[in-house]
Amino acid sequence: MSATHLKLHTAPEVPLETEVINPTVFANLSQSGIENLNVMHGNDKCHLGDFFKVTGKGASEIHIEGDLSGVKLIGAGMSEGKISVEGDVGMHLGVGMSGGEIIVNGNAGDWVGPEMSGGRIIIKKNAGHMIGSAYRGQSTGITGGEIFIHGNAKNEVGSAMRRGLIVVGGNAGDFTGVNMLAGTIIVLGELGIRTGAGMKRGSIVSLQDAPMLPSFDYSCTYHPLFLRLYFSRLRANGFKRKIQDQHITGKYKRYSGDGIELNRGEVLLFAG
Amino acid sequence: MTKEATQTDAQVKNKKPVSKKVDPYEGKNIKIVKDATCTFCGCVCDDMELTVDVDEHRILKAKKACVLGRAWFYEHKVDTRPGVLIDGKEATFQEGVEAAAQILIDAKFPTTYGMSDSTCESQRVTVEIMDTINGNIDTTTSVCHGPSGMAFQGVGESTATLGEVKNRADLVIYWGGNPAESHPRHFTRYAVTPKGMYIPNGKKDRTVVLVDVRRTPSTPVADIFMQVKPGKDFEVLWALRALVKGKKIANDIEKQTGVSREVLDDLVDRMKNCQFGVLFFGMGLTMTRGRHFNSGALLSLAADLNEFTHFVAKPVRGHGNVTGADNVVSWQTGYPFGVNFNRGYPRFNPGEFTTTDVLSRGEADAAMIIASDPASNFPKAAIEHMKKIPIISLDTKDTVTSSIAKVRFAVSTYGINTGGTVYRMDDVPITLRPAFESTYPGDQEVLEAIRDRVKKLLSGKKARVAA
Amino acid sequence: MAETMILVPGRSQSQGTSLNEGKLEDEYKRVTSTAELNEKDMQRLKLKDGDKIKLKSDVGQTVVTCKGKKHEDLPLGMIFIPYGPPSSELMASDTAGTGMPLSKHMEVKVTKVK
Amino acid sequence: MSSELKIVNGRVYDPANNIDGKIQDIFIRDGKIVDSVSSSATKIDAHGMVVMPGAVDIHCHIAGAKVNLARKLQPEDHRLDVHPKTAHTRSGTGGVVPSTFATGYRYATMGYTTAMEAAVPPITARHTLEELDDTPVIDKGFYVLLGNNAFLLKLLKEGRKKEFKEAIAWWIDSVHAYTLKLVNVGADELWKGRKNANITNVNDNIDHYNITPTHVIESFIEAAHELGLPHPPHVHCNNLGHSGNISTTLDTMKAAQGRRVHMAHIQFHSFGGEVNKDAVSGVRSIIDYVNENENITTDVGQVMFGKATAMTADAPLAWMLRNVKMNKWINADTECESGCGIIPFTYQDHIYTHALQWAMGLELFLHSKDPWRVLLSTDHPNGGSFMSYPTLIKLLMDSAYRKEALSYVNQKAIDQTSLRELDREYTLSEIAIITRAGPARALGLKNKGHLGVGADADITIYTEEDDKEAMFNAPRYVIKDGVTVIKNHEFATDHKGKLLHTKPGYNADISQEIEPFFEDYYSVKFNNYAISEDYLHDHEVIPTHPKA
Repeated sequence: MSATHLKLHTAPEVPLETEVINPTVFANLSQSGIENLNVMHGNDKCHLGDFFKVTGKGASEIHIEGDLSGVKLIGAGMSEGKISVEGDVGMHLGVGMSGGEIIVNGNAGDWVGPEMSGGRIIIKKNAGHMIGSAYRGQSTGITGGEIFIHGNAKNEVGSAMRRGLIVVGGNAGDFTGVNMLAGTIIVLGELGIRTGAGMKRGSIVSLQDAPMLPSFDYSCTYHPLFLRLYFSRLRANGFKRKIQDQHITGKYKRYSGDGIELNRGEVLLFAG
Repeated sequence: MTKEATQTDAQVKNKKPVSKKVDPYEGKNIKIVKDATCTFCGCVCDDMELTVDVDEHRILKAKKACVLGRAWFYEHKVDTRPGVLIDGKEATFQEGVEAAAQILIDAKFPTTYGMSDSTCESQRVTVEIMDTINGNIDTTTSVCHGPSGMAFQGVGESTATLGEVKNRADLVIYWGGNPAESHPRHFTRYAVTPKGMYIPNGKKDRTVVLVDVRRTPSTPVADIFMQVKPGKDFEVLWALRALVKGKKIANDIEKQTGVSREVLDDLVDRMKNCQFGVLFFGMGLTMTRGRHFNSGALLSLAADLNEFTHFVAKPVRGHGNVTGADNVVSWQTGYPFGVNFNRGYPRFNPGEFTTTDVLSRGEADAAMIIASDPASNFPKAAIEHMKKIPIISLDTKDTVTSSIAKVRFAVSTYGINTGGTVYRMDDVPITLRPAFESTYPGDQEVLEAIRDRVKKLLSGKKARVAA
Repeated sequence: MAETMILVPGRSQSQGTSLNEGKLEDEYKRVTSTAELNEKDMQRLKLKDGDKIKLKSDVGQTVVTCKGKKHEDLPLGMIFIPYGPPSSELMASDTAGTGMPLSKHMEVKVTKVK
Repeated sequence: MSSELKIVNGRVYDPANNIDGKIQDIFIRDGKIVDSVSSSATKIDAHGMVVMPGAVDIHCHIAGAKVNLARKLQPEDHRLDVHPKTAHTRSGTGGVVPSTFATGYRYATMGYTTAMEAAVPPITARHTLEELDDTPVIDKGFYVLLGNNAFLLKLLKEGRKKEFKEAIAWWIDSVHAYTLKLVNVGADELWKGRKNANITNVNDNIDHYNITPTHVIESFIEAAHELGLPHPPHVHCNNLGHSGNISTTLDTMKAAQGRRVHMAHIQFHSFGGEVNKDAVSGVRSIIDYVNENENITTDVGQVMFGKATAMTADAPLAWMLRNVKMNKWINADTECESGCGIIPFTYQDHIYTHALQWAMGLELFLHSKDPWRVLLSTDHPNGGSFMSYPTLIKLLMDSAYRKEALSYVNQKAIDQTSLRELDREYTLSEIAIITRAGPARALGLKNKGHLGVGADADITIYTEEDDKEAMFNAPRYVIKDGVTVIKNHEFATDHKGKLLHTKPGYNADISQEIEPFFEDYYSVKFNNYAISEDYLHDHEVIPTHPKA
């Protein structure tokens, strides 16, 4: 499969905004056409070629190399194709994504995949705050798609999410699944505090015990069958080491909540 | 001046003729400023009576001022430091303006911060400068009640002006704040002791509750003191919300939070059955783990309580005009703080465009700091970055920030030397009555000069338009 | 021997009045580098008023003067200090997507400075 | 230096001067319309274009404390509708509650040159003035909320009508308002003082005051009449949004006793049916009354489908809406003066009540017999954004389009109305009346809403098109005070409009009555309350004509 390669040759001095790195935008563009795409370097209008060396051809896959931790909005609005990154990426990766796949072999900044409705984002190392979450003021977060973080994620994973799947291989920060409307969040490591605050529906699963808010009600310890399906899929997607057989066959404590809201959400904590 | 204002001034004079007894200020050129406004804290008390020594350029007496207000009025006197420093060397006003303008237009990610000790008139000019150069703008709100502003965007707010609290509130709750030391007249002028329309006996007609992690000088004012384990405010607020809604809560609530079920039930009972309740809250909520969710829990609790009675909530805002900064930035950009114009239109994202972040991450390549001192109270990483980039500072006194500034303007003090408008913590706009003239320009004057120079430099091909 | 305690910086009246005199003046520096501890914690750590202690967080450290507070006024394990440069030294810069660093609830290690 | 402009060959619609589509030239000198200009005047060739006076919005919410709260509340709405700067204009954000700059510029791009902010509590008037100063291009004024003012109610309770009138004048003058506004009279005291209760019957006594809302409304209308304000009180009736509220609305109109009154956003007050049951259209009884009584002017308050924001001094109403969806909600009490409620809202065409309201608004327009008194508004942003005016104009001018639109909405709602039988199409002249000449006349703005000699040179020039939505959406030229602000659809310069206010005369002794009340019950000093005139930027006093 053909791919366009971007290699960072000049590190940005201030944040660089590159929503043009998107297979649909690259389609039918020549190399120089790609180099001439507009990017914002702070308040300075520049071209992609000012920062990246462009080689290769074809738009269905974009491969990027370099320390992109100061580069924002990669894959914004992406609906098809694939972006793979060797290195760290900055904020707003895959914002508004509706299809395709982004793989980052490195760390990601805050706001991975906000407003996502489809597609998949995979981060091989750690990610920042607000993964798959709503922007401020919005009452609805992501409405579909999958986000897989292999390392740790920070606060507010999946805030206000309505549909979709978020998996964190390591630990999650505070307020995981806050104000969640529906959907599934699986944290293979530890949860922070105040998990599921204000959640209406949806499931939050963790392989570790966690402190629960006073408005969550312990209901039972049981073996949730549906987790088998999720876990076997996750094992096939790079989370094999973290998910042991006992997690698949074992029991989980079920808390229902948030009592302040509809009380139709659940938090499942592995109980052995 | 309007007809009736003149009239009222005349009446006041007629009622209270100048005393002819012993004059402690004999021989001095004395001016009395009535109904002046103290702009030190967010209380913005507008009932000051200032005795001003016109020749000496200082305030000798500030009647009705609290201990903070007196320090504010007495300590802002005439200064001898140079008006403008560039790289620590004295320079002319024009040279300062030129240097500042150059810094701003050369930068790719210029940011500005502060503005809470500044008039709305100055704040409007500041936003205009950043709009002109496609910069980034943030105010001290982001490290004050910024999280409350974010909570507000999520859940809204039931609120009231302070006069309504004075007239009606029979249950007054302070959460995570210490007004006795930070806003000394909050109790006496607005919320606890004053008599109001339906509170004829003042404090006797109110129940005062204080919630904090420690006893403070504010504690004695309270009828009920509820001590919460540090970092457990959210859990307590969440438990209260559940109880107000008649839902059950965990049995180990006392172990979790340090507050017993009995105390919670009693408070819920009082909140649901009062006539007009108010929850004031401070930075004990916004600056601790949970931040905006802590404020949001409190705002939601107040909203929930409206199912049973009338209930309002209000952040106790810090600096004199931090509320004005929120208002000005909001009406000009649509967002209250943390606004970025890089693309020729405002964007908002706390954590991305807020000052702590753009400095700590090393993103801003120039900064204009107006009437605040981030170099002394920001996280270390932010301060380190400030030392690497050109800083323009405008301040009434030397600070750590002004000492590292490339271009430093000494400016006069709002409310003491300059007029204008400020907004009290409850969004009520209040006018200023300056006491004496300073030898330094007001920040508005400096900012307007910078704006005009920036516009001039950018006219023509350098103009920054939307991208 | 370091002990972990919770540092709560806040406003105080003397901090408010002294900052009007000027932030580069001695009084402001004195006020913002005086930490209050529960007197029982002080006894246990063999500290008396005026002793210097070192506070260390994940990001920095600072030396301040300590002052005892009555047991009922300040919980065990808590240190109060007026905002200022010493408290900034200990503050982490992550704002968790809010713009607000955690400035009122910091875990610090406390050791007596000889 | 005098600047001259002439607009030639345009098809002019100037109903106030009985000009209905005549090809005629317009001459402008120094911001005013004149009868001739010199040969060196700048020329705009308006061949194939329609020339109208700049439009006037008689009732909208665009500036001040509550608007700014609603702005701050909705970052999600701004983010999706940015307003980039241009070489001449400032940036901002749009959405249903735009930033001040975006508000001014966007009104201009709709061909509007004047807009009136309809509800300002006096204690926050200074804030409103600051925002209006940052609202470019248009002229503007505001109506001050006095209907729940504790001091004024106290005077009425004591039967002191003379002092009541003086105090009203003091308040208008002190804050530089245009006229007064009454909202859900009497309800604030119940809302704040009786655990969120509301007035349900305008003939019940208000707590603590022993007077009825009807009496209060009647007294305000009488006082405004005697003060000779150019525009009568704007009345937001009690029971807004409640089924069966037509009886309240009729009682309120009758309370005017033949004196001039403006009924605000009357669509919201035209529900038939029974209280607490499904609403039906009660438009006929309301519009018949309006048609027959020339003392009444009204704006429709049309509901448009899509995003809106309820922002009102009627706090109980916002609370009612809040309890429908439990989303974010603002309540803001203003001491001694007002209440306020804000709630983001979306009107959806498949929902019965929303479709009914949409249809009721159209019914009001289509049954109106006097376009001079039934004026266009969406009560922006309560019924929808002012940006939807072109769509509304098309609904009124194009019955085929309207009938098609009818077929997409909740049919049960349409069944409750007479809309299917109505074939009326508004003419361009009638549109010019309900958007320009009518509001200007109702406001008593003699220099606006027409193109006669002496009028302000506020002019909109549209390319004539069959699609009236497209036509009204993008004027080719907008001229404000004789300055061509928009030229070939683009901003050619920035412009600052002015504040329009009144200065009713009064006996200065009244301030001695008011001051002690302030000391007791307000939290600001009396001396700092009135706004001095030198604080105002560009402004114009519109004369009053007091009755002897």
